Amino acid sequence: MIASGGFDAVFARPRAERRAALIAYVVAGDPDRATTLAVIDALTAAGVDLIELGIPYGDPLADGPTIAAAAQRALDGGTRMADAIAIAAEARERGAAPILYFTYLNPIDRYGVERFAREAAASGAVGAIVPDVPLEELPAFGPPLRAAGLAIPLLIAPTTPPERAARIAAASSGFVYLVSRLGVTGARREPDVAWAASSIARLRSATTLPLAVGFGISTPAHAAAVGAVADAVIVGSALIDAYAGSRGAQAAQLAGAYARSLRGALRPHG
Amino acid sequence: MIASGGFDAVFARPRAERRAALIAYVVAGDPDRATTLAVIDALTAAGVDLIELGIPYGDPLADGPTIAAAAQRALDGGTRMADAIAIAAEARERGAAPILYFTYLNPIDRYGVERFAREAAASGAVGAIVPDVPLEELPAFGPPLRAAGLAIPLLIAPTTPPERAARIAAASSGFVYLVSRLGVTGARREPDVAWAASSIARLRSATTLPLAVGFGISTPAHAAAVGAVADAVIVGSALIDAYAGSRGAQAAQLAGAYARSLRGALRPHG
Amino acid sequence: MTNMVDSKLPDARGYFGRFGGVFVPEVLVEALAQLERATNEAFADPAFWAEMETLLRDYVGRPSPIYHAERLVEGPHAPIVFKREDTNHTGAHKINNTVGQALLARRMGKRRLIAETGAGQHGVATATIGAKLGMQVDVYMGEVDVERQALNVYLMKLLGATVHPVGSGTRTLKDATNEAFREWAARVEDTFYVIGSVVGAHPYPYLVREFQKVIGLEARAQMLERYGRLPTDVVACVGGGSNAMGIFHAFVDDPDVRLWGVEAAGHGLQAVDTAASLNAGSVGVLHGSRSYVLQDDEGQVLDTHSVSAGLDYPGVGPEHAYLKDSGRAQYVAIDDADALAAFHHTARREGIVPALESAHAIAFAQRLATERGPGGLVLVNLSGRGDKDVRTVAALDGEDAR
Amino acid sequence: MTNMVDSKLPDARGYFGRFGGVFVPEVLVEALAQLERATNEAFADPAFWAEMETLLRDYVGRPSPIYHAERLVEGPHAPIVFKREDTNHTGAHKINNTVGQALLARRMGKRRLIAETGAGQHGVATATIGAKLGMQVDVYMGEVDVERQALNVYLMKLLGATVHPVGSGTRTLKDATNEAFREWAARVEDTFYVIGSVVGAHPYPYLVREFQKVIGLEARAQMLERYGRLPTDVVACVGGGSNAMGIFHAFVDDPDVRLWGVEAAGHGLQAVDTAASLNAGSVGVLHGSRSYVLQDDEGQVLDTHSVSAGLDYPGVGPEHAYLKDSGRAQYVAIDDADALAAFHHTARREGIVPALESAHAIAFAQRLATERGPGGLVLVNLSGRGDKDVRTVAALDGEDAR
Ligand SMILES: Cc1ncc(COP(=O)(O)O)c(C=O)c1O
Ligand SMILES: Cc1ncc(COP(=O)(O)O)c(C=O)c1O
Repeated sequence: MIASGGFDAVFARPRAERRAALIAYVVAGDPDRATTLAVIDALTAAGVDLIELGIPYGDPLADGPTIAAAAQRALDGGTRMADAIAIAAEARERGAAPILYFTYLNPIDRYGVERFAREAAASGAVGAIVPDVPLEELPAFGPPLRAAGLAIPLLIAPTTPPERAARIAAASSGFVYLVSRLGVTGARREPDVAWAASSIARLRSATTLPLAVGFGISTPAHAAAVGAVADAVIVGSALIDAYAGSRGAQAAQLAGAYARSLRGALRPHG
Repeated sequence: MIASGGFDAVFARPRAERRAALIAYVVAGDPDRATTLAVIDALTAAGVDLIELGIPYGDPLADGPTIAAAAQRALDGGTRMADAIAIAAEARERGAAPILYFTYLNPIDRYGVERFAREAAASGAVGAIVPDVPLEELPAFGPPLRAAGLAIPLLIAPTTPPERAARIAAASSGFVYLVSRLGVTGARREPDVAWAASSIARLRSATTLPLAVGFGISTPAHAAAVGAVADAVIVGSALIDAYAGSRGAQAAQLAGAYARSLRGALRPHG
Repeated sequence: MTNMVDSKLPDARGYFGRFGGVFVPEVLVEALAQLERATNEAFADPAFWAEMETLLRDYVGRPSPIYHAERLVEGPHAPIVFKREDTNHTGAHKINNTVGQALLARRMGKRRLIAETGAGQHGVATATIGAKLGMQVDVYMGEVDVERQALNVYLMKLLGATVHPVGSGTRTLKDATNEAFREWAARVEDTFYVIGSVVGAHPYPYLVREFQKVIGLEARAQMLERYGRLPTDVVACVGGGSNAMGIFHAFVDDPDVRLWGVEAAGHGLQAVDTAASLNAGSVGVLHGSRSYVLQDDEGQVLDTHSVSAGLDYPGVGPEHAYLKDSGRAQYVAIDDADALAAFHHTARREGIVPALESAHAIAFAQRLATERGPGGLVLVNLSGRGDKDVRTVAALDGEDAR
Repeated sequence: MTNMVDSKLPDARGYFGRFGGVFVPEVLVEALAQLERATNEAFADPAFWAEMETLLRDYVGRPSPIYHAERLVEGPHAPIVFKREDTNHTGAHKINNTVGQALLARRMGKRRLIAETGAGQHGVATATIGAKLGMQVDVYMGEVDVERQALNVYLMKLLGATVHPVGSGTRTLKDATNEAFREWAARVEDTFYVIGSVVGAHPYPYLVREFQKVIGLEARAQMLERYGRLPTDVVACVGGGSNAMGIFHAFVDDPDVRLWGVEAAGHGLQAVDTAASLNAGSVGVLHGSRSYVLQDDEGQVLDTHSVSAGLDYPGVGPEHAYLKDSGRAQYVAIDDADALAAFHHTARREGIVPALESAHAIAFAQRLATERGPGGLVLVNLSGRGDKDVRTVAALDGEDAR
């Protein structure tokens, strides 16, 4: 088993630097294994604090066109569950930033939740986000992952009533994922920073977990604005767009440059 | 007024020759006025006893494809009611065989029944067949024609019950038209000679009028068989087929030759 | 209060006043007389009506509902109520009649049905009941219509019928009707001619009305039950006139109910291209009876035009001619453009795509409802659904709808 | 006597046994909870059902008849009775559900409806009620389906709806459903997602069943009235499963009535090209609930195939999964060839052109009726009419039916 250091390690450095963490989402195998590994290395070098590694799924209900297309590219390239886990393991071995899986219930279910938990933990990942498992279904789904030492960050949306948000925050592990606006992932629509700020303020009392904000963050300005209030900033579609169409070193270079632009916008908290 | 001699004149010669009369149907203006006149002359020369002159109508319910197409050719050539009557008048002036009109109720109705009766009589015609005016409608339709001296031969079909056939025979004038088989005019299906023979036998007691048989007669053999039992043989579609596609003298020659072949088959009664 | 007429007509000779009658070749006279006898016997036989009612209920899906079309007109207006013949099996009122005639045919021992068809609706309705009763069906259809209504041609084949393209005359409905008459003349013994509207020689205008009058009988009772009163106006499109007679008949003896027949003006009443026999035609004889006909001064029947195939016919049922001359019903005309507008409007505002035929009635009803104001109550016969017309409209709109 | 199940399900968490649930992104959880509350309130409100019943009667044309299909099978056999959902407005059972959901939407103050559609039937049914109630309608449809169902696309436009082609994934129904979920997530406040079958997250499988159960309630009463007894067997095709749940539900507590769901085997159950989720799939989560899914060993949803677009879906409603596992209902599959044969046979022998979906049910019912013998009584849900499929069948037959 590769030591993950767990979530504490993820937030140690940004906390020490009194800035928001940067979490970057890539799809395993998009468009191939080597590119994904090169991109992860580049993101790590660019100062990304946590890699969200998407295990490709053909029917990603929570994702917009960019991530859906990236997943399709990965599937078309033959990426299977075991390949995604192997990519994570290899990246960790090469010294990448901590890795958090992101996928849907069905691939995990079919793979076997216990088997997934075991292999995911063995790959050195810190946890898994499964966006179509809401709070109510967590008791049936979560225990094997938790038993394997994996965190399960849960999502809170603008539509989540405050009382429910508090319960989600309480049930979450690793961090709490605040969805910054309505809809699915995708860079085309802006995050609602004001809403994120007020939610964060409200949630502080409900949890000691870091509060991360994602969906729609695509510019350094977004990162700066969100980073000023949140403990972490999550970028996905915009990053994928940044290197889509290229491979290998070129992709890594594009991804790294883009990540650096966001990372540079994360200033120490006042 | 051109003297028509009426129907007595029509049957005088065949009666004298102890053979069935030959009645030949042509459409006025098919395909043009000159051809019709030439054909009528040729038919007269071939020994036809009565010309049935079709006044073209676009929706001839009692006619099959040959006569319907001939009527359409005449209409397409611009033949109107007055033209048809003028053809009859000119033919009579040139010494043609007696002429009997054949058309439908609607053109006569629209032209004015009284006007038609007057002009038809003036043209020297002996009468008119209007196949869509059955016995029941004759009282409303017939008087003006009769008053002008025109005969109205009525039709009896294989479907006509005997009692009704007797009433039709009684109401008919000029001759009684026995339809030799089911269906509409047309050479493609054979006449039912046996049925015609038995009907004729039955009708002899109901009328003193000549009994003519038509529909489907196309060969000298048909003419001979029907002529052996009937007072007249009517040929239409087969004659039109004989000269269709040609004009003027050529049409006249073809029509004449065809009529002669039938006329030759009408042997004196045993 | 409107002019009164005799709703018990036709008389014994098949006349509605001076209209109707039997103008056919002798070979068909006895067949029509037989049909008349069979019709009278059947109509007097409760078992006949019992079977008819069962088929109308289980097969056709009757009664058809009445429906308040609330969003059709803005501003103060009379409620517009649709009688929903579009919900019938095969999508129009036509099936009421073909079921009735097929039962008559079976009763008369005929195993073969023939029919004329224009757009194909009556052909499909005949093929339908023929399939159900296991009878042979031959449908006559003009070559032009075969070409432009390939879908209905295929539907008839699916239903086991044989479609015979007719190449004579204008190669459309009028000629298909001629051809069906001719075919009937050739095989009267084993063949029953199923006519698709209240046209043709007696007893057809009568018996078709009797099979279609269920529309008005149902609607009258439904209006009384729902609104506690009769409609002030009844509106129906008129091609041959069967859906209109079907809904009018039950109201003919209600003096305060105005009856409106809506013909297809095509490109306009003044234009050559129209199909409005009562508005633009003159008295004549077509297809066996006397009525109004679109004809020239020589009695030659004219080519007609309407965007709606089912109204594209140069004649009209003799009972309508009678109702027109007596003043009991009024006949107006709606042109292609207004009918198309009503088609679109009804789809968008009511979620009902009407047959183009019915759209003529709706177009007129919209105006009438405004004129009548809130005191009125306008009943419209929605004679059929417009699925069959979607391609035509799409083509006119330059849209693709293969 | 068959295995008993709990017809009062789903439970409070949306489960039918181990199937169902709510597996959606958090952004939709509250929308679903709201919908559940609104549904429960509406269902408890007699005024809601009164309006629903009026619309079902006047707009949809209910009750739909039952019909004895006498000529479908030769030799000794059980009578086959069709429940005629094909006579509904828009031609299928789908409208029962869209009317209900649109009323719920209006009650919830939502002015915009969205829907997914495959062949276009549910899209047309949603556009229809949206037009009637004056609501904006956006329909999501895979690019492949937009291309091959141009007629229904145009029909939706006619009805005022906007069709959004979906280019992701297989570009068919599954992806259109994903897209509709995404669109709902983006505009939950003003938008109501009208799901077309008993699939999706709770409360959809429940509320769609409640809107469709009118089919079985009517049919049960009609069978008792007409035959004095319940059917021995009830047969329905299963795509998502709404028409089947609609007719099954009223009979679930009748232990002697066997329930048969008929899936589309496509090219065969062993083939890759099938759409029979219950027969060839495995338990999984798709579109928000746990049920049977056609998926590979990695949980990736498979491409499906059926000649019938409405059955061409890799999932199935969770209540069917529950009925299957409990043994209360049995699920069989009919392949393309047999469905097409039943389509032709029903047209020729009964004069009814069934939807290709319904033809699957008929194909199975024909066999079952012979097996049961004269003592049986087989009720088949004729879920829709086949006009929409005529072009598909013509193309397969190499015929022209533009
Ligand atoms: C839906 C519909 N309405 C009306 C008509 C016109 O016929 P009629 O005037 O006989 O009702 C047709 C004829 O095909 C039709 O299909
Ligand atoms: C006529 C018809 N039957 C059945 C179906 C299948 O859906 P369900 O299984 O939800 O009834 C459809 C779907 O479009 C349909 O149009």
